[in-house]
Amino acid sequence: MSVTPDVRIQCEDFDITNEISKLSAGRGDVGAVVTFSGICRDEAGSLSALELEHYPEMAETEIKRIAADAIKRFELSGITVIHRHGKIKPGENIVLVVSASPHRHAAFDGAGFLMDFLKTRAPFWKKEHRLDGSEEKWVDAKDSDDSAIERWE
Amino acid sequence: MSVTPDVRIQCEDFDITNEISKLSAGRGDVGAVVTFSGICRDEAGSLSALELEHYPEMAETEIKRIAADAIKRFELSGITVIHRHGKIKPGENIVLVVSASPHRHAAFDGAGFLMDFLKTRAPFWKKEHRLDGSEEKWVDAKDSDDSAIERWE
Amino acid sequence: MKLVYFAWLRERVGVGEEEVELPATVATVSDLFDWLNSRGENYQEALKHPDVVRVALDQQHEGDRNASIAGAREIALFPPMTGG
Amino acid sequence: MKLVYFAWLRERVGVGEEEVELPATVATVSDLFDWLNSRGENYQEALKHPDVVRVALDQQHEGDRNASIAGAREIALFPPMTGG
Repeated sequence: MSVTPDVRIQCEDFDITNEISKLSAGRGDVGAVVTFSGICRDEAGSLSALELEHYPEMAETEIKRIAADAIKRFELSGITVIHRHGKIKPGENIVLVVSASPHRHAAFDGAGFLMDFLKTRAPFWKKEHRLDGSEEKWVDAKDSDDSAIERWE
Repeated sequence: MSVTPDVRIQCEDFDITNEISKLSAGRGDVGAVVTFSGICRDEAGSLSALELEHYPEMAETEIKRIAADAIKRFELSGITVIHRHGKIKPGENIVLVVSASPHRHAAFDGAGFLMDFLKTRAPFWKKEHRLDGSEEKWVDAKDSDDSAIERWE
Repeated sequence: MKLVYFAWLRERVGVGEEEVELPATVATVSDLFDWLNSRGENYQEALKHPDVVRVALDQQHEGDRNASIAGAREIALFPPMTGG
Repeated sequence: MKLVYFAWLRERVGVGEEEVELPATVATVSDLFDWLNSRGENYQEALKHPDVVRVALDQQHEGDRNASIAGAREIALFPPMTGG
């Protein structure tokens, strides 16, 4: 397979319809496209923004490696990963994975695999800024994210 | 939970970005949105169109039932299902599921569950029309679709 | 009682729906199949592989051939579904 | 040799990156931690829970504290990742 993942790390938002169409338009072999969008939550209504710091060279290398692995494991027709950095407001997009395949289970697995690895292997860190100006706080890593990887082993 | 699934059976195409935004805009609790798009395949380049016949009253009732079940099982923040009928050309959308949740695994499970049940429980039938005018042919159901349901039991 | 047919079952029967008066002896799904088979070659052709025929009573899946059809207003017969 | 720090490790060390001349005795990741601890309170504060500190050698994850750092041009220290 000579499918190359499309990996972008950027400040700007993305358009999901457009990203799906880049992977599927004009191709007869794509029967299933799964997208995952990660959105900045704010249940308490107290968040001003999430600030995403990242390690640029490593983030790109690492996500490309994980995405190439997903293509091989699930025989995907294509995969796109867009991870934003900088300040992101509640309700805004943080990350997008688009996984395309002839069949639905492969498309689901590709996107699920990518997100599980992204959570614990991609060098991004989130800091919370509060509306009331209280001290900024780095988000803690979750044990559940570590264990989510195990199901792919 | 008083979440009601948004189920539509229609001829018209849909816009995925728009459908995601309907489920997530202005809500602080949605952190993860998974979409599944089923697209009309044509690997051989010989298909003129898929014609989708359906049982209108039952299709809507049945999909609403499956979607309500998904909301309860996975505690979804929302779910949208759009299934098209009529003639659909290669590369065009057939079906869309959008599943929203605070957390990613629930959003993935919601969309995966819905698609597995839709495939074998929603009263739709596909007929292939060929470019060369050869006899139209009803698509056979797949055993793998029947067994895909078992993982949710 | 309304009978509705879909996909190749509809094509083989020759109509999408019909109103029928069922004899009092037709009590179950299985009885309905027998009765339809007695109505002509088109029905026999449609029901020739009865195991693949799916049934819905008033828009609800009914997998049991011995299920009673008493009280049903609409019975649908169709092939395995291929939506999604 | 370039050292880079991210998130709260960067804040505690006080710089995002620095060029250092490592003594010849610093051969492994573990040695690097010891050497950094000897450089001042800010490093001690940054490395005070060494188990949670993640390490990348030339942009590759390195989970083994006994791994050799010989030949590495850039070593990154950071907390567990919280992307996605």
